[in-house]
Amino acid sequence: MKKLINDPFEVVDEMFNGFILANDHIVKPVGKRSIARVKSPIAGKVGIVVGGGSGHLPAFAGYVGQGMADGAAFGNIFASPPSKPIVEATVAVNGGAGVMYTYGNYQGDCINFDKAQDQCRAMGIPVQSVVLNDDVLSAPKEEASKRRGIGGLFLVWHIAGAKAEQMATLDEVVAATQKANNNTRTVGVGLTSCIVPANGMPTFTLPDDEMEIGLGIHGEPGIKRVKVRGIDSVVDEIMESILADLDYKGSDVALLVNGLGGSPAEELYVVYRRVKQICDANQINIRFKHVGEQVTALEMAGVSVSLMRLDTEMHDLIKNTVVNTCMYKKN
Amino acid sequence: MKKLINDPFEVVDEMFNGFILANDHIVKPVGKRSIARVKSPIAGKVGIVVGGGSGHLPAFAGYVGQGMADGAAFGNIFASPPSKPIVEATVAVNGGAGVMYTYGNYQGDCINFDKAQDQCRAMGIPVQSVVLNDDVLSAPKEEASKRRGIGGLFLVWHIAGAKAEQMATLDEVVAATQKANNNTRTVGVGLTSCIVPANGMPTFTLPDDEMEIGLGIHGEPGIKRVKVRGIDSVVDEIMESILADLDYKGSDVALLVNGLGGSPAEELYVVYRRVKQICDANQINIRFKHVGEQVTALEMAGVSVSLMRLDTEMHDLIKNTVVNTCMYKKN
Amino acid sequence: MKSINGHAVAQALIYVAKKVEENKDYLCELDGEVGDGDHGVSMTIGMRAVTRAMNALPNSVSPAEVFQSAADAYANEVGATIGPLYEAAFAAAAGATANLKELNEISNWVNIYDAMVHSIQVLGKAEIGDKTMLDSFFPAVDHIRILSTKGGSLSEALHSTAKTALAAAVATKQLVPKKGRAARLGDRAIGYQDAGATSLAIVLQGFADGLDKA
Amino acid sequence: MKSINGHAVAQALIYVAKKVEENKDYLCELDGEVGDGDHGVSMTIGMRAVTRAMNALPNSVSPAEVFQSAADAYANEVGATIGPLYEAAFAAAAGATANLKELNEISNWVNIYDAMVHSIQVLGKAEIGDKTMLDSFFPAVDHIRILSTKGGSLSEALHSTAKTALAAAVATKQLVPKKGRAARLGDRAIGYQDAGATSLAIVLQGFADGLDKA
Ligand SMILES: Nc1ncnc2c1ncn2[C@@H]1O[C@H](COP(=O)(O)OP(=O)(O)O)[C@@H](O)[C@H]1O
Ligand SMILES: Nc1ncnc2c1ncn2[C@@H]1O[C@H](COP(=O)(O)OP(=O)(O)O)[C@@H](O)[C@H]1O
Ligand SMILES: [Mg+2]
Ligand SMILES: [Mg+2]
Ligand SMILES: [Mg+2]
Ligand SMILES: [Mg+2]
Repeated sequence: MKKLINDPFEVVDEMFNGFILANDHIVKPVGKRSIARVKSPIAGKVGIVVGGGSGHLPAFAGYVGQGMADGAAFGNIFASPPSKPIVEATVAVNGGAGVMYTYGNYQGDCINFDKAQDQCRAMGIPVQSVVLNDDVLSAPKEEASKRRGIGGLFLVWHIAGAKAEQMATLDEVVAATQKANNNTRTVGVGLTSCIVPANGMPTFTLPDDEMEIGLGIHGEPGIKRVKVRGIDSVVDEIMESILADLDYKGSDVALLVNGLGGSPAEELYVVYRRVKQICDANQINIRFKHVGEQVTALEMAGVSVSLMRLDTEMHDLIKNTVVNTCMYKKN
Repeated sequence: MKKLINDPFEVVDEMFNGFILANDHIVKPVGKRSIARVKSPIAGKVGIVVGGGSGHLPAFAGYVGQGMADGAAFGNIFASPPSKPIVEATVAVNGGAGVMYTYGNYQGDCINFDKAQDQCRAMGIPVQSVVLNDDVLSAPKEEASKRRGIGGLFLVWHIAGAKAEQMATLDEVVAATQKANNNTRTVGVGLTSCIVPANGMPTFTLPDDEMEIGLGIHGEPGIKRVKVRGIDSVVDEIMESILADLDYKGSDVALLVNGLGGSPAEELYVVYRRVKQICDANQINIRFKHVGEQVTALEMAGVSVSLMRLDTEMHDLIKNTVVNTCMYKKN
Repeated sequence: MKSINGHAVAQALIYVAKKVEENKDYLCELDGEVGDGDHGVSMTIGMRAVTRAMNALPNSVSPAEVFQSAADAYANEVGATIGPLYEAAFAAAAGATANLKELNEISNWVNIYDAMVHSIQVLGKAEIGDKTMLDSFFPAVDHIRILSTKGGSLSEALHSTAKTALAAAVATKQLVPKKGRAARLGDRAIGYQDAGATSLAIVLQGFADGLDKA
Repeated sequence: MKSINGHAVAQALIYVAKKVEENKDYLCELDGEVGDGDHGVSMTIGMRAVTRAMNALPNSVSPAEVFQSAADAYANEVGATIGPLYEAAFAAAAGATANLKELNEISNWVNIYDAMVHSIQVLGKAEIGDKTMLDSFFPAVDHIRILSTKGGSLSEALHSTAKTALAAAVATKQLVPKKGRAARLGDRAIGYQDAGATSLAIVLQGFADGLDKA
């Protein structure tokens, strides 16, 4: 196993330590596995707490800072954090206007965030949750609530963070985040698996000439395995699934081409090129775009494409808000 | 070969196309393989042109924008651009105050940039070049001018770009850049090789339990091969080489922990943690720090550490300048 | 098998931890085929925390205190799906042994296992047949309940219960997952043995062996 | 071998391109052991551009125009170290054939190869023994110069010159690199055959075979 680590069971603690040290101008630790913005709590501002398993950086903790999240809880690699660090982050960011949790739809995250929510409500902190489910291929449309959350969170959290920066109420921030989620769709493809450090072996094996379509962000298998082929036709298939699920025609959109970790930026631009062609052909107006690694699965090679349909409010929120988080900045 | 590409010989053109489309608010094409800031030429400002082989994004073209470079030329994968796109970028960014080239010390780059420089001077454009050579292990100290340029360029170009933003003269920008280069040292380690797309095979093979110390950013072998071991002791060796080559004790520094492409951000933070411990032990004051993928070698797994010694001028330049380039932003 | 007091249960849990860690890679492999490949890691992290907690307990500890301490260890360290499920299960075991000093009767273990499996079902909301740890745990509970009506040695009962769990875990191969990550794969997961059902069987086997030694 | 006019040289260059591309992976492999693994790619990109340029030329083209057109193709498409070196070499060949309509004499090719190798040396500043393409090219030039004093067929001369280049390329294994990327490896590069020296031999062999066919 070729990793820049020491004891595989210490990776998360050492990573957490390095993350805090490298971002001490933006965040502070508020527990063994929880962080909050240095300025927290900000009086009157809704606090946004994110989190999930480790291994997805910049998601989730990398988005703590101005314009996105106020706090985060770190889990073990690919494992939801327990409720304790979530509660710690909640308490730290609560500035009196309540706290919103927002995270991807995974059973472990749902259980642990719900537990934290119960505990915090019992402490008198108003907490609401918005669970993200942008992954088109993880369940059919009729069962959309079962879909998991993947790369689209990067777009949705622009809206959430911007709304909260405007000192909106908890209900308003929740409504904007929910609306953003409802308008966001993602499909991903993986070329290789990844290695959970304490496991030491690839999570699954993929022959040299095959790729997985519809996979998530944990190195888990996708919904189907196909032959490796020219990326344009793969992007066509990705976009077909997205466009068939939600009507983007004629709309303004925000767009993410997301690297899963092991694919060079050069290749992500090759993908963006094709995505842009397809958007043009469908009268989809790209108002905001980002190409880069945002929601990763350790060193997995692959890419996901996310589209978020924008109304005027969302358009203005994503365009006009400065973001200055630990791992993502936008002027 | 598992890559998100079509015809391997079309990768660079398709990547260039996607790069332009994704960054059209910051850059414009000024040739088949050359770009300049949308605002170029900026009257009275020294234009900075960077470039080199493709496969290193964000370096080099990713740094075109406010606060760093004004133009860039793209080569084929790991191959210096010919003089033509360099000349195109030079003409596009020349705002009357002259143009500075800055690039890593590789024979191909030196030959092609020098050719472009000759051509542009003949056209009446004042051009100066600063060739970067931060890679400690690529040649002994007595032959430092033979050292190649690797991750340290990310730090050096902060100084260059900031100085040029202040509307300094060409000589002043060159002097500041040269000073930054003289104070910068880098050492890298690689865990895997990488695949040049049109080649289709890993550039070299590394047994599962071995890593290369002192390698560059082209998937080329390093200066020695050692057994894979806990990363702390590898970082110790990296830092020892850097600190033995230049006296950083008691100094203010800017610091980069740079991912070579295939190593997850989580691991880079584990490395930063150790680097910080060593800096603390040596009374080295980290005034600016960045952890992330900046100067990459396609999907190669590995890391490099760069330190730049700061005087007051450099400290203020790097701290106070807003950077808003295609692939790197700093508030 | 001596009298099973709190200390003996704590020692048995330390033995369970050892067995879980020995099976870490195997459990990850099972999880990796259809899930995210971390189940062996999560269980190992949890049981290492349990071991630390056990070593910190006094010899005079009660069985309920032991189980509650194991629950807390899972709660603080593991997360994932399995963390809250085992936390709930150990907390339920603490509830089922409240005020007891010794757990020498088969009926004690019927109550413990029964409380555990039901707490998992309440929290995780899975049904039997959904391809989860319930599918090895419920058959095991049914088995030990029948044995308790027949008399016989506790040691033998725990051993044959663990064997029942293991056989049931193997039988999960034919099931289509409905809960957790594997649910997304549907029919594609047929043929793979459920990781959580398997680790549960390893835990029960660990109890049986660990209590023998205690 | 018919009379070698400009068109024949252009056809020979297209044949060279084919041979270079056939050896792309081999050349990358050689470069990968000690360099950055792209030499076969750079040469292929260059020779593809040369082929496009050759196909655009009229049949009445002069040898010098052919060589200059090949130089321009390298200049615009390749970059790297090898781009300017081959650009310079082809431009030098154009210089050496200025005003000539046919290149039927061995002495023509002595002049061409000699001009090429010297232009490479002037631009690249490598010495003999530095483990570069000079180390296969100079022995080849020495060889054809001797042959030109002896008379004999041009075809045979070009073939035995190419063979000399190839043998010299193989002999670069013993050299310690002093120029280019491989220079950083020093002694570690001993035992590996230089990629640029090898591709030069392939180019010369391509000329010999290509002109036979032309
Ligand atoms: N709702 C549930 N009820 C009971 N057991 C479950 C449930 N969901 C998942 N499991 C069990 O958890 C196991 C996976 O655990 P683990 O890999 O540690 O968690 P995660 O799925 O969060 O990565 C599955 O094999 C299954 O046996
Ligand atoms: N200064 C030089 N003079 C002549 N040939 C050189 C020189 N430097 C390098 N070469 C040749 O170039 C070859 C490498 O070419 P290539 O891989 O295309 O370029 P790069 O080193 O830029 O990747 C070497 O094998 C060597 O034969
Ligand atoms: Mg998990
Ligand atoms: Mg090269
Ligand atoms: Mg799992
Ligand atoms: Mg090369």
